[in-house]
Amino acid sequence: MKMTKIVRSTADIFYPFCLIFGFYVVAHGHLTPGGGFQGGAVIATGAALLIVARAYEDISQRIRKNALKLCESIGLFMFLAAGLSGLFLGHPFFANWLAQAGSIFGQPVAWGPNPGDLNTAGLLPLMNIAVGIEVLGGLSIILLYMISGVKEKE
Amino acid sequence: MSNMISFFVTSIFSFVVYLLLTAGSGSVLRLWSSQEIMAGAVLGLITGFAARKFFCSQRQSAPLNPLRWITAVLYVIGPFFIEMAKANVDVAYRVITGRIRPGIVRVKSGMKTDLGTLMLANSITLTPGTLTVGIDEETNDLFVHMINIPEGTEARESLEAREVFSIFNCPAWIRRIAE
Amino acid sequence: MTISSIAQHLPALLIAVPLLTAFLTPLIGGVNRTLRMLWVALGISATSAIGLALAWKVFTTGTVLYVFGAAAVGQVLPMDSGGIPIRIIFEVDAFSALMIVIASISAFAITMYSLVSESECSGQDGFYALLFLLVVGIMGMVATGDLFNFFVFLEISSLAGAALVAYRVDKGVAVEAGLKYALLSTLGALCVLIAIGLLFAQYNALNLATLASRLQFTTLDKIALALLIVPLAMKCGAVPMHFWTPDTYATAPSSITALLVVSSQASLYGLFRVLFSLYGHLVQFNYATFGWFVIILGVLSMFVGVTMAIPQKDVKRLMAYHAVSQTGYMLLGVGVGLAVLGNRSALNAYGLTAMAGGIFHIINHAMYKGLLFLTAGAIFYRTGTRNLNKLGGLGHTMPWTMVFFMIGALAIAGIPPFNGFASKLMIYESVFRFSPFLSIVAMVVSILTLASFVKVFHSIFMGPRREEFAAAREVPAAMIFGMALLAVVVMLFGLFPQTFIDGMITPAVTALVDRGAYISAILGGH
Amino acid sequence: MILLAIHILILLGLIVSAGLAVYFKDLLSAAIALAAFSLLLSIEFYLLQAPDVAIAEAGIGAGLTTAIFIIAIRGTKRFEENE
Amino acid sequence: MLSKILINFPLIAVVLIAMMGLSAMVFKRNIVKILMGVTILESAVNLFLVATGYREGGIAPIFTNAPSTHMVLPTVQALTLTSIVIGVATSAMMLSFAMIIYKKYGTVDVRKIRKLKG
Amino acid sequence: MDVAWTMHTGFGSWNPALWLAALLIALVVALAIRALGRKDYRKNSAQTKPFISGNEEPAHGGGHIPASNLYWGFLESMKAYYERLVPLHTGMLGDYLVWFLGVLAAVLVIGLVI
Amino acid sequence: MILNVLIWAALLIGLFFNALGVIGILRFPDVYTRLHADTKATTFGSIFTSLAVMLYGVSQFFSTTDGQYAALVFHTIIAVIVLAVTNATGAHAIARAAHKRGHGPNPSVVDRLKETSK
Amino acid sequence: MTIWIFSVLVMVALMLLAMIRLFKGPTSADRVVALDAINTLVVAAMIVLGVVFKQIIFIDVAIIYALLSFVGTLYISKYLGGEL
Amino acid sequence: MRTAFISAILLILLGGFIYLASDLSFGNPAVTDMDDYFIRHGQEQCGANNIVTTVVFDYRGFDTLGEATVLFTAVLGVGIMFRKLRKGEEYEND
Repeated sequence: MKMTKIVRSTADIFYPFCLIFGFYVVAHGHLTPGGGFQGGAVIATGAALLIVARAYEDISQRIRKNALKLCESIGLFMFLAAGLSGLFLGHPFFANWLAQAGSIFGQPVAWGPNPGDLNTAGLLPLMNIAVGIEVLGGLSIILLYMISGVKEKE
Repeated sequence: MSNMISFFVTSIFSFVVYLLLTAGSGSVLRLWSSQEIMAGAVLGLITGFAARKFFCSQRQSAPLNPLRWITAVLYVIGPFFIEMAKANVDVAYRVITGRIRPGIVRVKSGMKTDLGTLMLANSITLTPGTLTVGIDEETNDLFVHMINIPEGTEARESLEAREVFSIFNCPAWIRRIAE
Repeated sequence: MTISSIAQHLPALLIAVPLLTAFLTPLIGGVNRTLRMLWVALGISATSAIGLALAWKVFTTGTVLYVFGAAAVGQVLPMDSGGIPIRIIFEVDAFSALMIVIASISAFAITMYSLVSESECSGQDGFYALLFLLVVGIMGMVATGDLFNFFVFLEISSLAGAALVAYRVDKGVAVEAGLKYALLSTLGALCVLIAIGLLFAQYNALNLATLASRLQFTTLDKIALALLIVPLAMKCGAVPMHFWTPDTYATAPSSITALLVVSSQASLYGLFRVLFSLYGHLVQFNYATFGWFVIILGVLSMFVGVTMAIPQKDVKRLMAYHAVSQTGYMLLGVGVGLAVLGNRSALNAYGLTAMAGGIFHIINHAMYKGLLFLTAGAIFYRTGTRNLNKLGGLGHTMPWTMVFFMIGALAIAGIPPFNGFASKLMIYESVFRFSPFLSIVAMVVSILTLASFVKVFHSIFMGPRREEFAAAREVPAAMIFGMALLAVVVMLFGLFPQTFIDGMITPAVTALVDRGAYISAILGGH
Repeated sequence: MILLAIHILILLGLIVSAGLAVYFKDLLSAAIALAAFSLLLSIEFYLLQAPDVAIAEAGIGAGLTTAIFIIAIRGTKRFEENE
Repeated sequence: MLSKILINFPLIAVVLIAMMGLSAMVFKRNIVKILMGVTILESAVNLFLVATGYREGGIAPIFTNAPSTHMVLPTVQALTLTSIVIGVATSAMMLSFAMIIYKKYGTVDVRKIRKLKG
Repeated sequence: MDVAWTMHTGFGSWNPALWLAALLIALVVALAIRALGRKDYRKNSAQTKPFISGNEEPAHGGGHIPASNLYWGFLESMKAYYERLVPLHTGMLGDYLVWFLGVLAAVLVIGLVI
Repeated sequence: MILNVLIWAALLIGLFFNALGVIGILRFPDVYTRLHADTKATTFGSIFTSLAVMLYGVSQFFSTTDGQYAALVFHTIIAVIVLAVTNATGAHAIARAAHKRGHGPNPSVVDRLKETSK
Repeated sequence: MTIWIFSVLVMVALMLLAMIRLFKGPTSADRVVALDAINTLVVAAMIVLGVVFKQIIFIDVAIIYALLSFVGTLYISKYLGGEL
Repeated sequence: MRTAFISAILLILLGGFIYLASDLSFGNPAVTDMDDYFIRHGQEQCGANNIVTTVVFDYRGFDTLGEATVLFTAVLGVGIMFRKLRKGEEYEND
């Protein structure tokens, strides 16, 4: 059953807020506290907010399980590919070969609470993004599955 | 078409929030770096795509008008804050003396949109001795728990929203912002 | 990517290839069934090939090190770190390579088998992905040289194992077993994590070799030792903590049970690694105490396991108790080696042989117990029951299964010329020099094993045809292939034992006993 | 010194809320106590200068774990049986 | 002695919390309650890991202000992150097991969930 | 013999090839003995009919002994042992945890005392 | 100087209202009145402590012209907004749940919601 | 400067006081109220602690906290209202 | 009887762990060479200000892969639990 209009409106307003805040945490993982896991968890909590505010039948139509599964697999694949990418260039597995490489990526980073240089640190932001995608898919699909287990019992 | 509008509204909202979050990172306007603005634009578009069905679900054009945003800010730091301070003094008085006369009354909201109802409900919850307990989904009437019902009020079928607030006409402000 | 560069990155590929297969299986399985089968077969072939190639490299050229994320391949210690390893290092020595061989062969046979045996169930994408994750967990546990990494892979194998145990929901019984397994594994893993925290707080290192070189054996280290060995002994099914074993092995799909045996042996690997490479050869380390601890665990496991097996009615539950009992042999053999580790002459006289017997038994047990579980699965596949009282007369219709079962049963009972006999002989003879009583117990257990398998053979295959199993016929070719592979390995190990002992077992024993070499492979010097 | 006092107070709160989570027979109350435990644990991480861990504990411990437990209580039953 | 307890109070609190988790696991009979015990135990272990890496007066290992090397140890925080995610994954899986068990058996009492015995 | 066939245990040796040879010889002897059997054996006659204690075999596999009856004597003689051991396997999750923690406590005590 | 006094005042007011809120939670007779204390007093107190932080940030921003203090102010504003909205909505959700559960307001002089839901 | 850390101390003490209601609360709803109060206090304490430690970025934790514990409260109240 | 036995076990564990807790010294780790390396070189080698992130994704990135895999495993496990079973897929053990 859905909750009241007040809760639903709040959830609707906070859902993009959760998303953008999660993206902020993921994108600044190498500069400020946070990273892929934390940001993914924030975004997944946004999904949890939607799930709790609406009825299951409504939400299962709007959020597709298959899309989330795809998110998860793609995120993991990206993470693994980022690790494996060094192999083709003669570096070991998980070598951060892009750091300090000099071109668009890999400039040295400045001090400061938020220096604003998102493209430093080589592979780390890419890995952060990959893990963020994976975690948001994984955690929200766990919630969806468990709620479906409750609902389909009756 | 309305789909596009809600998409852009959500994106702009996200972009503003992102800029607030990343303030103090660089030299544009002494606050932002160019990279942050670019990343914010991209992430705002993504968020707009993902959340467009939720943020502006009922085709309301209220958030589009920048004047309303300014009114909202004024409302929050002006009437709302004073009401809230008064509410807290009231609650403090009740906490210390323990003199309460609680009950749940029906309040006619007169709001038509969800956003207005939300703002009114939250304003009521945060202001004098009142707490929104329930809502009538069709008429948007609120059921409000009051910590101190004035004598004689409990016999009335429903109250006007204006009567819940003491000094300012908050419902009018909200109507100006959200409808 | 040339051949030589692939050879350089074998330890990384050992984890990456099955992981890649697992990650993409849900995507590919959504497309087409046949495509998924091909993908799974391809993935397991590549994984096994990489595992065997890595083991070959280790057995021919010595310990292989792989540093994840180093600036250059082969740079173990960074220049400016003051001689300490700061990254995760895979240290694959001969003992690890032996375990990798076991895992590769078993995983290959089991996956081929399960391509057919699980084809009737729903949710196969998850099944195959979890199968690969279990393989990843096992491979990572045996290959890693980093304590926290070991914990992570322990969790992967535990969780994947628990999910697979509960795969056939079976009116909740399998889920019950899965819950038990998951909860005990979690508790054990948390104990391991506390031990890691203790060691890290004192020595600020996670690398096994660095920790070993810095260990002082303070009281905190003793607590850490207890917190490390008890969970690992629990995970390998030693007796006072073996209760999860029959529940889990009995209800899991048969192919998974065969892989869970390997997974529990990976825990056994961890136990030996902690006892020998991390704590062994310390001056204050009391070999006799911990040696006898392992020996007592082993003897209890042997005896209780086999006696509990005899009255069982469920064929897989019976085999599970035998798995407990056979684990006792390994613990006994290696425990005798540990007990005399400080005594050079006794070690050379019989300790090394006992350890060789114990370690040879690991690989033998994985092969024949896997074979037995696969035959049990084949019987279940055709008849739909595991109850010995209901079965009978299947020898008429399932001759190949009968032959494979017979090979496995004779091997587990220690009948020559199968492989069980070779390792058991080594254990008997060397343990007799240590303590005749233990040796006699081991022989009695072997006899009881034979007795209980006679019962199983009689109940399943002997007797006239039964009406209710008239439709039962021989299982499909892929399942026969999986069983035949393991049977061939069993025969090979039994017929040419010395080749394998010289090539694989003795280097493994040397790697296990020689703690200095393990440390100096990473830190250099010594 | 005041920092140490804060530490000790929060740890006392942690112990009390863990005890409450174990003590309550009503599983919903236990879940609430668990959420409070998670909250206090997060501020303890914060005090120990681990903001990354505090964020992770906040997101996963307070939000999602509570949700998962509540769903599981809904899927089973709310009260522990007595002896 | 008292000063030692005061200084080491976080660690002693960790031990007490862990014991509460363990006692919930051992004495309680409801599976969900047992899993709450597991969660408490996991949290205690996480707190222990972070506490071992704390340095008196150290700052968080993030370079925000002027460079300083007196930071708390970063490795344990990384380990704890890993451990938290593993914990939530384990809890979610075991709770879904508990839900299925309730569906099939009609009870979540561990003394009644014993079809596998002997 | 070839070295690959011989296993040295440190105290003696074991040779599967020799054992196989012995097995072959035994097989040959067995076949020889079989060849000395009666020549008037016929298939599908009363000669091949199985009898149990002088009675005809019951139909439909009724003569097949169920597994649980097979080691009745053994179980009966070890009754005292089994009556102690089997109840320990209660199947209860709490007991499993208690056993684990008990062994942990025991090892802790042993390790700290010695 | 004046800013310092303001900061002190804001902090003390915030603490006072926080304390009142908690005392109200302990003293009031039923769920709804406790929610009054919770949502109003505690939120108001937190707003005032955050206001102190904002004042501090503003004063530092104008004295040092360091961009990070702007970040401090903005982040605190966002935290306060989020806190206020979530607290109000959460209070509503709790009150409604308690009412649906059947915990009527006690003591009360009138209960219109109960009359309509019948 | 000690005023900041002192106010944190007061807030933590208030959290412990609120825990009394968590313990006593006759109904689950009362406990949720106490949880909500603790949650608000934690957020306030985190914001102030950000100033104490002179770490601006620590405020992020407070935002995430205010955002996410709300979800927990909603789940609890949804279950309590019998709507989950 | 059972309760007393379990309590004894828990008390022994409590004693051991209390000893453990009082033997370590909080706030003053004895050896810190590995972490000092991370703090000194983490920023210049990886170009990230957050040392925890460098440890999580660079120095110990392989652990993180394992962690992500654990989450994937749990998702698969939960998915397998709540899948729709075919008819006749369940057997009763006896």
